[in-house]
Amino acid sequence: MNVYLQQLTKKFANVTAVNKLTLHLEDKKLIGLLGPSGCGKSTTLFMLAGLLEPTEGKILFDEKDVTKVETEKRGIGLVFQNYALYPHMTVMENITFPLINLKVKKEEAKKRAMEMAELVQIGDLLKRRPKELSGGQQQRVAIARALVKQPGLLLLDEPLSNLDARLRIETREEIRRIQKEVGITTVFVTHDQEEALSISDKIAVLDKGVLLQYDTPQEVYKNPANEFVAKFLGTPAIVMTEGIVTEGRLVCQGVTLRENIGMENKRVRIGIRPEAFYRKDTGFEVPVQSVEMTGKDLSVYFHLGQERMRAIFFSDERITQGENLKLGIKTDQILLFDMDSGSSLGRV
Amino acid sequence: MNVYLQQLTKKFANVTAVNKLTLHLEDKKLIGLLGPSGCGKSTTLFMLAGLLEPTEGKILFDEKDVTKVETEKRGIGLVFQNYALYPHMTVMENITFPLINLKVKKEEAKKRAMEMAELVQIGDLLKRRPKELSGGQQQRVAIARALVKQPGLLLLDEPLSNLDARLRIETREEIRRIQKEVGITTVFVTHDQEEALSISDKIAVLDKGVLLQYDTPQEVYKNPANEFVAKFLGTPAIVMTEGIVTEGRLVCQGVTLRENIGMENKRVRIGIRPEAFYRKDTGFEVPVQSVEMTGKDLSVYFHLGQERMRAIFFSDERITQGENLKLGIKTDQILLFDMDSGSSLGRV
Amino acid sequence: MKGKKLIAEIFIYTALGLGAFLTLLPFYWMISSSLKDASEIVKMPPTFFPEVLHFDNYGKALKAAPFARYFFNSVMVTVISTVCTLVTTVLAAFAFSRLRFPGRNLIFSILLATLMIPGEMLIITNYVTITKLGLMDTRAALIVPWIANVFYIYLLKQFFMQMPDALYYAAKVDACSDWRYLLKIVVPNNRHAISTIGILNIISCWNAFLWPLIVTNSEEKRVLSIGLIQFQTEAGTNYELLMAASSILVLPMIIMYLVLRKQIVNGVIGSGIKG
Amino acid sequence: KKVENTGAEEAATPTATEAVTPAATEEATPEPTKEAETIQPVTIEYWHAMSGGPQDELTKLTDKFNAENGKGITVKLVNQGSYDDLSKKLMGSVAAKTLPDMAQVYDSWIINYLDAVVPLDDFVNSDFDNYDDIVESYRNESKEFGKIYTMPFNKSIQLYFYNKTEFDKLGLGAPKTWEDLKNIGKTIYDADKKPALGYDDLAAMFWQLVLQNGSEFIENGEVKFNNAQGIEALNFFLDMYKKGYARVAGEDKYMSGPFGNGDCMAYIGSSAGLSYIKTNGFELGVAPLPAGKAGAVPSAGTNLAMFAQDRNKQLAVWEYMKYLTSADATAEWSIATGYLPVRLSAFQSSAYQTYMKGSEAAQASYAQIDNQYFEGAYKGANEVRSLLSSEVEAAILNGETGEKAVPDIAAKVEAILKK
Amino acid sequence: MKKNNYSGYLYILPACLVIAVFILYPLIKTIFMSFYMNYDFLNNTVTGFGMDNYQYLMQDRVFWRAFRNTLLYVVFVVPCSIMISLGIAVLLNSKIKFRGFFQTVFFLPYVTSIVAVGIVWSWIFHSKYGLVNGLLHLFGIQSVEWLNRPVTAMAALIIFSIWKSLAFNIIIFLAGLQNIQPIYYQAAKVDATPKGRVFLKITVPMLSPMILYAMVMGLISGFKVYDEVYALFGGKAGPADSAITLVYYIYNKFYSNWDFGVASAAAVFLFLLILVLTGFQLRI
Ligand SMILES: Nc1ncnc2c1ncn2[C@@H]1O[C@H](COP(=O)(O)OP(=O)(O)OP(=O)(O)O)[C@@H](O)[C@H]1O
Ligand SMILES: Nc1ncnc2c1ncn2[C@@H]1O[C@H](COP(=O)(O)OP(=O)(O)OP(=O)(O)O)[C@@H](O)[C@H]1O
Ligand SMILES: [Mg+2]
Ligand SMILES: [Mg+2]
Repeated sequence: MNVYLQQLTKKFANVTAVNKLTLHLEDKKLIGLLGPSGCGKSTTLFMLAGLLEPTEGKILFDEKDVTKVETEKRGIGLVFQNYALYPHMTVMENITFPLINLKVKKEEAKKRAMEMAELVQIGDLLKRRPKELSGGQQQRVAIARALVKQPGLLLLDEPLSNLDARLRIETREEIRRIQKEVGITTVFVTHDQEEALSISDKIAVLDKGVLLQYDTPQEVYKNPANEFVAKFLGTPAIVMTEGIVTEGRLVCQGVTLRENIGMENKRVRIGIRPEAFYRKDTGFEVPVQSVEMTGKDLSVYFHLGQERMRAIFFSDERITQGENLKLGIKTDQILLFDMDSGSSLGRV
Repeated sequence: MNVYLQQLTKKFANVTAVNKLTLHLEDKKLIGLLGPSGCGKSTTLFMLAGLLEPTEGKILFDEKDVTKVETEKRGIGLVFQNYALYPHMTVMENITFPLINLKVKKEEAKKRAMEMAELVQIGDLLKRRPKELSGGQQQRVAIARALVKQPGLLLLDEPLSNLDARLRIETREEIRRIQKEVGITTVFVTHDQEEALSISDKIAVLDKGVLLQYDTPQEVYKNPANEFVAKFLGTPAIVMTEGIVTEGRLVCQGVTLRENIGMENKRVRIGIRPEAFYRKDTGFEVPVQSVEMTGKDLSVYFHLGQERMRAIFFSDERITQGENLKLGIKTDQILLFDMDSGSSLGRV
Repeated sequence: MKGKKLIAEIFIYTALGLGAFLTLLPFYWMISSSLKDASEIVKMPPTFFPEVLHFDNYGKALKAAPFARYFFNSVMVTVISTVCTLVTTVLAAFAFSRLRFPGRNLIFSILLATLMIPGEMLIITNYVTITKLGLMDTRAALIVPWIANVFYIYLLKQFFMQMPDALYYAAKVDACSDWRYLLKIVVPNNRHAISTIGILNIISCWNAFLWPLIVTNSEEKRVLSIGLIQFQTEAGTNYELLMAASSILVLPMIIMYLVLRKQIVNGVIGSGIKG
Repeated sequence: KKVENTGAEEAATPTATEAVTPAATEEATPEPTKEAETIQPVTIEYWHAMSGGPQDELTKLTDKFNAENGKGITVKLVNQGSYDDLSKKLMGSVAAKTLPDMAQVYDSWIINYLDAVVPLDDFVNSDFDNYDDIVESYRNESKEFGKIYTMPFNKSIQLYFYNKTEFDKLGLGAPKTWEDLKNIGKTIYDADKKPALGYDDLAAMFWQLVLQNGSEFIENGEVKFNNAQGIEALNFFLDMYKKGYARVAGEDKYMSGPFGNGDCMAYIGSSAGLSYIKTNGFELGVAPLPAGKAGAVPSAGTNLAMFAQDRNKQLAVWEYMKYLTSADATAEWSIATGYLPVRLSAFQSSAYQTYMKGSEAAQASYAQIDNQYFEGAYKGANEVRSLLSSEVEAAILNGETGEKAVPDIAAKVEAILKK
Repeated sequence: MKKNNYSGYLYILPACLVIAVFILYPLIKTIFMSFYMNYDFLNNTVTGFGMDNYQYLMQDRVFWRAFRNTLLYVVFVVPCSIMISLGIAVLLNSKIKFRGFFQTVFFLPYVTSIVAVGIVWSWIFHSKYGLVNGLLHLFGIQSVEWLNRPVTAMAALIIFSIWKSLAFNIIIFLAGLQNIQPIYYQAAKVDATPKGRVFLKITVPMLSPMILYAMVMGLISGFKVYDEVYALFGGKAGPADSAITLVYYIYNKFYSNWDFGVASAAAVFLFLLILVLTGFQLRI
């Protein structure tokens, strides 16, 4: 199912939670809705679900305008940010509930619920009630409940936020697998850019209710439409600094980062991702201030002029504090942004 | 303050949530309590806070046995997994509440609350009530409230789980900075291994209420005590397979991974982290099955014999599907585990 | 679709309308009766509208007893009794819902058990008790026996128990004593429930009749509801005056109710807690 | 209705209140006081259950007494609600030993705490003006428990109320006999399809019919109505009821309602209920009760009992009791309230005579004063009475016959009496 | 956290003191009284203890009638009242016009005087001029002498009591309804739950503590019914005492008949009856 959001706007008393959002959610694709807390992700999702009425704009499911169609008739699955499990029902009853609403036979419903439960690894909790589950377990039940009826459009509101890292990755891969298998258009809300990058076919980045960029994960990561997107994606975060283009040279803090770039003279914002640095004997030399190991990655902090920067290496790289490091920046991995608007000026 | 947990045990009706936990939380250190959902992290924290009474065992604050001391008298700060903000109070009132309990003067309390609020970036929300805040904003208020009184021991129960990725990293660094500045012993519960690895001085890994390993992040990552820890830490996850040691050679799926290892002949579990692979012309050759880009990382999937494996490179590495890749495994980065107990047999 | 909705709406409004009619009827009856004359009031079939409006019934009713003094007493007794009741109720409900002490459940069960005894059995024994306490014909006698109410304690305890544990824990961690937690967290968060209980108490206190009559002898101590005895005798009742006096009695309650309705109805159970 | 309210007691001020001038009657001369003990100024408390008009009148009389007794006696009136309320309060006071100095009581109450009541024999013998002037049946009631425990106060009697307009139209007069009742019932039923007999109090109905039929009802703790006369008496009403000549108050609670409304053409009820009869477009007729083989008219109403323990207070209470039962006071009281004077001389007083001329009810009451009886108090009296009410009503509603119902009722009453 | 917090006793002290003196003590006294033989209330003396009062009760037909009536009353009033008030509460909680008005109206009986209510209802049930029979006439049904016949008197009492208990239940349910988080209804919507099922599967279970509560309170007050009888029948227990209830019986025995022992025995019986039927329901 193709879903079209057209100029979708939602105003609350004094906040415009979603602002003229136009988006095409392509059939069978998994679309990540990414943005910081309060940017309007849940609001968008709720409008898709029909739980909130848009202030303006339209929602089309394929060609059908569903803006005024009731939730029950939209045939969607939804996983809530705060579970919304029925507290008085057992896990099994929670999961079979939507099926029985759809008049699926009891046995069949149970069978499908069991399968679903196995999938999210709660097979042994079927008789418990939500209260008797840990947060993570509750979230998994919610996922099972949303998926069990194989809906036409699946909406997930930060479905993984209460799972532990391991299970989070597993579950997101499961969601991905199921999504591909069932082939339903899916909207996946998250504020975790890594999550969004890893499972989405396309990512929509929102800020303050406005769509900043809508593209494949690669594109969004490599060619962020503006500074905000650049900063929001990637971990460790991109380092932003300022520089100046003079006569084709990009100079930052006295160091020439690139030459021969086709751009008129002007001040620019420069973004360099930590992984863009590499050891290059002919590169600029900086003393290492501190080194931090986080699992597979090694963060190396140094100053470029006044600016504190971070480079990242695999953690088997032998770099120690105080050492002088010669660094280069990989081709096409310096991002340039307009000083005023913050919008992208391309990569060099 | 040094905190000692001695044989700490907590049994609920039919679950042993924490099982004979002995742990020394060193003075001024930030200790990460890491483990999957339901492993007993919150339970441990609640016992430290005095909110749950241990079934057995003791808790010492420095030399003082506080096992039976009341929460109010323990002088601790605690951030709850589910906020626990006072719903009828404004943000400001929430933050000043502990100070006023401690008889800090109103003005002083307000000043400190303001500082704290700025720190967690909610300076403009001080007049709102919890209901009027997004989940993330609520969590930040909770953090401010716990920190404001500069407690002797700070307990954080997944304090960042509802923050978006960007803010999560910023806030954890803030927590880290404050923790160092104030110099309080801090326990930080998380199920996010990356979070634990990045900010902890030491990490305690729990599973099913049992302490599996307690060490620095590097150690835990590099020398996991057993298979569970190895699997739980690191993202993307370590790949586990089986192999055999014959006459000093480690063979897996017909490929000799190492030679001359000082180990008697036996079957072993083998763990290889995705980043341990590197391009090595003299290495074994595998065809690339698929390639996945997630931000800075490039996941490359291939088969080693029957076993599906993943190697990880920086995303500027040019590897395409179908290509034949020659790989080696970095020294000392093959982890071996006992087939039965799963406990570590060292690295090769 | 539309038709179904219309039918549903017709059903809803008919049901509510009928219910509302039946509910309002006694009120209307009371007021319209209070404006009839003595012969019209016993007429069958009853007249729905008074033939002539006899507002003088109110004057007559008011003259039958020192209503001003009664009114003052009623207000005083009601206010003091309600404040005391709220205090004892809040304290006890808090202890039973949150504090753990040996025998808690037993004590609470015993309290609950007292709900099962018909109040009619208590009057004489309490009368003797009040006399022995030397409280006969004092305002204290009107107040003291009623300042603890198991039913309210039970009700409020249910509300208190809905507060998440985490709030209590947070307060503990914030070095907040039980007492302060009660004052600063529990009470504000349950203010709707508490005021509801207060209102229930005000109403029952205001309308209480038999007990105030029995433990007072002097006009100076008597309350408004006792004024009603002026119009009822064994041989018959002066309905028009009784209804006029009843209207006077009920009026302050209705006004209070109308003013506080939002308070009572909206989010009685501290709905903010879960947020 | 509770048992105590046999007679109904309270009437609002009669419509045409005459300015009662306490005309000096021949008896006005104060008793030549004997070597009486002197009374110290004192306040005595009097608990009553009078409200409305009677309360006003009581207050008036008492104010007068307080102002004029010349002995410094102040009577404090305390209204204790209904008879039920008063009874409860007295019950509690007995237990708490905080009885008032005097109160309005029924014999059926004080039988439970006779010890607490001060017998009045000495007072009557030494300091009372012509005790024999008190209506005989009231004297008998006062002496019911051997000694004089009470003085009569607000006394009522049952009367026959009828729709005079309708009766005149059909050429009917007030009934003298049961036969008349039947004829009236038939005539009216044939004409209007409406009943012409009802009783406010079914227990009293059965009791009086049995007495009128020449049998005793209960005597010395024994059932006397379980005989042919008793059966006949009950059958009389049951027959009337079955034919539609008679009805019960039922949902209307008091017969005065349907009667005033024209739904029933006559009924038998207390004189105290007179003021509640609001006739709806017809003229009210009042007559004495018809008689059977004998005349028997139930009387009701409370008496005054003394509880004061202090001698001085006792004397004061007695002064007040004397005052209330004095010819002047009881006449004034009766004129104002519709209750009956307790003294024969009060009936003869010019004020009352004047009043009686204008009051058919007072005439009818006076006419049957010698046929008055009171039911008497004994252990279990209240229970017997409530049993009678409900059993008689059940017999009526279930269409039973006297032959079946009477032995049944008798057995149950006996069981209570035996307890 | 301390296992025991002895300050709890201080918190419950004021309430317990009052309750002990004014409820518990009379209760205990009542229990004793029920075993007294030849109790002299005046002087507070007894000649002995025994089961006489209970034996009397067991063979008293009126007592059994009262017992039967009370059971009948409870069996009808409690469930009907709960169902009707639940329905009204749900309607009041939905998006309807004049919601505020309706809410106001339905709570009003809470402040009405029982006298007025009783009088109006006895008029509503009047065989000749009453509203109910008027309605029945519309449907061609013959007049029923509601208050004059034993069977229908009980029915009238039940109807009246249901009406009277609605306000309290509506308040309780409305409060409960407003406490159900909207997210559950959203989830149910997403799960395409039919309206009826939402009511049965979400609303009712989520309200179940309230329903249980209303039930228990209904049972307790139902077993103690007295005022309603008194008000509806104007001071008696229906035609030929056919609508007598246990408390009415107790009241009569106590205040009219001075039969303290029997009254106490009946009160103890009632007490135990309620305790058994409801005590265990009240979750602590
Ligand atoms: N019912 C409401 N009334 C008023 N404002 C609201 C309401 N719901 C949301 N908002 C506001 O709208 C904005 C967007 O909220 P939304 O819940 O969509 O954010 P979100 O992106 O889901 O955030 P989070 O990641 O914290 O869940 C926020 O500023 C929020 O405060
Ligand atoms: N009050 C309780 N009664 C019974 N079992 C409980 C209770 N609290 C926790 N448990 C159980 O104890 C175990 C540990 O729970 P705990 O809350 O400490 O887990 P956790 O590590 O904090 O998990 P999560 O990451 O999901 O918060 C779980 O199996 C849980 O079901
Ligand atoms: Mg959200
Ligand atoms: Mg936890």
